[in-house]
Amino acid sequence: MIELAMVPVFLPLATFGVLAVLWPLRHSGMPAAWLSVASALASCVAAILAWTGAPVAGEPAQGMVFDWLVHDGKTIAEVGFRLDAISAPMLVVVTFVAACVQVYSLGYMAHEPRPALGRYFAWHSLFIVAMSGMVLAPNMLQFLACWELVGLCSYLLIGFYWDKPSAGRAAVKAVWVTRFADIGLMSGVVLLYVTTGGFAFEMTGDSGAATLVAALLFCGVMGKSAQVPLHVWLPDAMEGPTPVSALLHAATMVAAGVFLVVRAWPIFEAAPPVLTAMTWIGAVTALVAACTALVQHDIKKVLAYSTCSQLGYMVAALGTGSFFGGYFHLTTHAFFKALLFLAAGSVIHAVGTNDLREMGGLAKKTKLTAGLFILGALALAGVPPLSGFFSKDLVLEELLHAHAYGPLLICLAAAGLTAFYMTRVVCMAFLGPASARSLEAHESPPVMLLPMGALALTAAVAGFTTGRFGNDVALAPWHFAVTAPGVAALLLALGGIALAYMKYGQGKLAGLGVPALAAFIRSGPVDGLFVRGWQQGLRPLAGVVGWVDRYVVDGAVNLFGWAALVGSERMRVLQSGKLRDATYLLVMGALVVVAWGAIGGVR
Amino acid sequence: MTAWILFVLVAFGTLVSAVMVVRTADLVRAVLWLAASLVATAGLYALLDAGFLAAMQLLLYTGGIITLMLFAVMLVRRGPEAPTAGLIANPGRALTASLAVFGLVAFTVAEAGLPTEPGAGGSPSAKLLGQVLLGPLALPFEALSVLLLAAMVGAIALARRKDPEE
Amino acid sequence: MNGPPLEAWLALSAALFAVGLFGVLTRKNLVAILLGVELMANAANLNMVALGHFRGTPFGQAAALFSIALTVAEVVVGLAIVVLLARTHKSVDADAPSEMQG
Amino acid sequence: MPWLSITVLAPLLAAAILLLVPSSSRGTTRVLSAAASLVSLWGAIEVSLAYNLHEGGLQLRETLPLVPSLGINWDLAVDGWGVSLLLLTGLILFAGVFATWTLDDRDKDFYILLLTLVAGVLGVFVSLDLFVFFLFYEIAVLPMYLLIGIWGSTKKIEIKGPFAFALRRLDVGGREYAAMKLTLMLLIGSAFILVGIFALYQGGGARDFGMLHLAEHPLSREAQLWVFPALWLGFGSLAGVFPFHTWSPDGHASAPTAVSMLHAGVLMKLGAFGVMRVGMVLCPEGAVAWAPIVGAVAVINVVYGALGAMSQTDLKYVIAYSSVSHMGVVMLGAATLDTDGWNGAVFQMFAHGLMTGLFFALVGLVYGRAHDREIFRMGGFAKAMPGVAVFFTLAGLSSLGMPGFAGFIAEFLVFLGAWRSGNVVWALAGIVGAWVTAVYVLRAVRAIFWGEGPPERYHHLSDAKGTEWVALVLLGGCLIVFGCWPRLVLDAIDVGTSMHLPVVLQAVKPELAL
Repeated sequence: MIELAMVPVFLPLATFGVLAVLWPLRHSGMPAAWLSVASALASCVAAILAWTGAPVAGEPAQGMVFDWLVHDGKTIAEVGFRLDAISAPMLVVVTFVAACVQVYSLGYMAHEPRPALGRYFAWHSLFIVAMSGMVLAPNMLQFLACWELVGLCSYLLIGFYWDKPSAGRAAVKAVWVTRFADIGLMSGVVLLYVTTGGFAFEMTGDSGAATLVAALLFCGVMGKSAQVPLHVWLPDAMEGPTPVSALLHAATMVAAGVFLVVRAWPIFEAAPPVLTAMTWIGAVTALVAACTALVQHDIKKVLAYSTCSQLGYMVAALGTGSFFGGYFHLTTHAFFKALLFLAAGSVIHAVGTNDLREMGGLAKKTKLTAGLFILGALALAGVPPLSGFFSKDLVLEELLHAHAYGPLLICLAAAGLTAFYMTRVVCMAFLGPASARSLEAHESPPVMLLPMGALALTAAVAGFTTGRFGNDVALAPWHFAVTAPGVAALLLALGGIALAYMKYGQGKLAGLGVPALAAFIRSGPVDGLFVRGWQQGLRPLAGVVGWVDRYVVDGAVNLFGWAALVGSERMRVLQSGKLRDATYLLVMGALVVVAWGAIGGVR
Repeated sequence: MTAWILFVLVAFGTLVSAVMVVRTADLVRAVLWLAASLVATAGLYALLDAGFLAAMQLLLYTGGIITLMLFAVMLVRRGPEAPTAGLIANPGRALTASLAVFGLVAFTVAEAGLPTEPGAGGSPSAKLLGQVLLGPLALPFEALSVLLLAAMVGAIALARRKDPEE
Repeated sequence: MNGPPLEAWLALSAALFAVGLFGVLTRKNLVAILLGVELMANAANLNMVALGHFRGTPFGQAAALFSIALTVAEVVVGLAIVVLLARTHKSVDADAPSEMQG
Repeated sequence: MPWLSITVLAPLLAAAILLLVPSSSRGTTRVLSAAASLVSLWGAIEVSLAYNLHEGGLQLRETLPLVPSLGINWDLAVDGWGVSLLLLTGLILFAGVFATWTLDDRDKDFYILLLTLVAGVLGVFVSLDLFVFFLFYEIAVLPMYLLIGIWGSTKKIEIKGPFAFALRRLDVGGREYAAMKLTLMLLIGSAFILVGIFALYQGGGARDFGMLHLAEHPLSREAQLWVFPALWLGFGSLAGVFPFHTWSPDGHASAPTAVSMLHAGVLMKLGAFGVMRVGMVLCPEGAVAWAPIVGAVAVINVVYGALGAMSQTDLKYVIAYSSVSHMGVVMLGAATLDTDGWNGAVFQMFAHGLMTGLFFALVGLVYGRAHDREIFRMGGFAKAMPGVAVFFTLAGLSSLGMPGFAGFIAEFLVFLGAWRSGNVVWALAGIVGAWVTAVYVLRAVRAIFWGEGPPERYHHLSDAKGTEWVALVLLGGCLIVFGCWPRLVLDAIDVGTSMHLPVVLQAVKPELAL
């Protein structure tokens, strides 16, 4: 069983190795692409088989352990794989979405120059390796290592168009912000080792250390899963190609933070204060991101902020004390958000621009893309039959059970807003008058539509597979319709859709406070914080340190050199070669000696 | 009592001529003042009952060295340029040095508590000096002649004007 | 025989020596320096003779005699050098010859 | 087969033979130097294979009395640490020789000096006799003067700051200035070391210079309290300890490629190795009493070096400062007096050696083609030299501590050691230092390699050719191999640590007020 789970790690690793080393293959374009797609599909199949056979509870399947770090003869950390009820479903999600995106990329990236295409698919395979490695990590150290490797892949893939300066800056910004948060994560892992002597996911002993470790680990989560203050890198990450945004910055990578909490649940469970903090941070993120998404003109930026908002949902759900809601929302969100991104990709592919204002009336030209996009939007908004409704509702229910009323209200408001901005996008892009660009828009090739169809299927069906995620609570789907938060969420969603349709569909209802909100948000309060932090904080500090080192510490050293030079000039006078100076010195020397002898002698 | 007066007179003469040697700008006059000073010293030797030595002084010093000096001055005198001011930039330092030396010697002499009264046997006569020179000091005496010879040869070798064809 | 005591003689010779020293230090002309040296040598002789006289030993005078002979030799060689320098450096200034080579 | 002597003496022998080779025949010089470096590398590998990990301790011992009356003998032996650092030196030398394949002016002399320098380094890592240790230490330091003085490069530095008058008098930035400064500061350091060695020698009854003998007859506690700082500051000046690090930016910036590869890559490790092997092991009480200060200075080194690197716009200065920062991590690990800390410190020496070696090789290539080191004037080089761009990013990622590369393992172990030994602040400072490294490294990569295309004045850029690939592939490959399978070297290092650390720890007494 465990060998199946290892396929998603070693097969793409082999592909990456082959593509990296044999550059003629990499430069060959399509063959390299097909190799990578084949390995992605194979890993997906293997993951599904592993998932079906995964032990629901009890002893997790452990495999392929070789020790990595050694300490005084004993091994303290090893590399291995652990397949259990938590890692199996995540593996499926990762590999499935990755496979769909890779197939999609065949079409979307077709016009890229051949070496770039090879490079793109090589890094894609590396991403699957890193993500699977993290999902199957048996201990915290391997989790951290793969976590950083995932960050590396995001750096490489965001910066795929490295000749575009904005892409370069976005890639670097992503790494800076995530690694800034990883300071906390690494400290947490180190503290975990120091207190427990190992890197296991649970912490026996006093809860004080557990709270601290949990808090530190949560810092890492905030960075990678773009919680409010540290979410600034996500919108810029849209500089990468759309399939990358779909895979990394919508479905899998950003969910790594949430998965960390789920994976290390025993630690977080023993740290209630951290959990309450999570609910609040999650709720606030959900609301703020939803508002920001409302005013974006770039279709990918809207989806990016929407992901940010949904991540807030998941973190809030985890904060309630049971990881089931968060985890379930993570999987369903992965499916429909990936679908939305791919659909957005094919829209961009069709009209050649991201800007919503230049789109319109695409429904007629690209029926399938429009249909799939709308299906995804409805799933995201939480309309019943689709999976979004079930997972979002479960989150709200958990918030209610945990009596976290504040975050519950915020999340409900966010739910309404989500429906509102998704409908805005649908109206601006697909309905309404056709803009100049949409006239010559053309439907995307089947190789792009097929994966979108597969994702649409899962987005619709995922709601009913509640039974296999983390615990064996088999909740019947109809159970949700009757719960209070479920009904409230549904009403809000429908209201949001109606309002948005009226405003953007028919153009009535001007205002609604959106422009005021737009002005404030576009000023980028949080982003400005970071930019100022760099321009007024870190760079001048570095400048001062550099100046001090070059001219003060180094200056002091040169002072000795200067003193030597000047000193030697003074001494030169003594050997002027002039006769009389010499005699004078002779006399004075003799005088001193004689005086010393005389005075000494007499005494 | 007359010894004191004579001593003071001759001592004063010596000191004044010594100072004049140092102070006069013109070289020839300086040499002449030196001669005066040496003659005065010879007088002092006489006062110390060292008649033979006074004679030697007069003969060797004033006769030999002064004439040699005059020759040298004439030889090296370069055309009409005026005798450059003999004094150098910082006489102050030199003065302090000399006074310091004088003070030091005076201090040591005063402290040393030498026997003030002349020893027994008065001052040695020339005969006794001759016996000493050829007695215990015979070797240095002979060595002295070799030294004088060497000095002469050296001086000639140094100052000889090179023959053009060499 | 109550002439001036030994201290007076020694003080006189010290004074003479100091004047000679002053001469050596201040004069720019090489020959003048030699004059100064002469004075200092003379002072030393006086010192020796005075001591010899007060101690009643002939050695004082013998030493003085030797010293005179030495001074003669020294002046001879000194003047030879002065002449040589005058010829090579075209001047008798004490500060002219300050480089190592000729 | 006396492998140790062979490894150490091979470069010296080659240098001697090179003297006889006519300088006109470039071929033979290169072949001979490459052969010598190959022998050294092969020797290092043989030693690491022959070293039996279970037994541990000192092995492959070769002794030959040199001056019996003073107790000086040619006493080579290798412990866990020696094995890994020998391997590092072999790799860097091999890469260094190939990195200067294209050097043309006076290449014979260059190779002679380079080989002598490396022989010194190899000698230090394996010699047990303090006298011979110091002899090799000097052999390693002195050729630097000539290497930088003759083949170095000058750089205009504007004169300002409180000591401007002093800077005006010395032609700051010039290669003679850099060579002079580097050598003088290291020699001052070795003066301190000599004092320390003689103190130890006296303490051991002035009979034998051997480290084993001196370990059995340690100095009194009061003596150790001043001998250790002497050794620490002496070796520290080479390891770039804070106040004495200022030679590093100038020295490395002016040094030619292979020299800075070897210097930053291996020589700075000599200093840290000296502090640990001689300073801490032979003066345990001194080490324990001074550990907090060594750690505090190391923290300054890390953060100060990182910030210094960020403020630099000249590529070589950035890497030089980053070496200072990474050596700070090594000293931090050493100061923790903890198994993980020490393992991390020695592994960081190994990893950082590879990283800086690769970095300077790449900088040499970039400078060789673009003749410019100002980061922000360059741009878009990846189009013209993709290979160099890939390896530069690889070296950068390793230096910022990306897992899968050797850098992460080392820094992580050091932070573990620091936190476990109670100095939490050091660990946090180290982690923040790693983040700052990420900031300036990625900024440099983006500034130089990313962007539309090389500006017109760099039209003639070309990727690495032929032999230059050897250095890049070798070092880059090692970074990845030792990053994914650290046990290959970590086992040997761990054996070394478990041999030396107990000696220091049993000297742990309640620290007197210093």
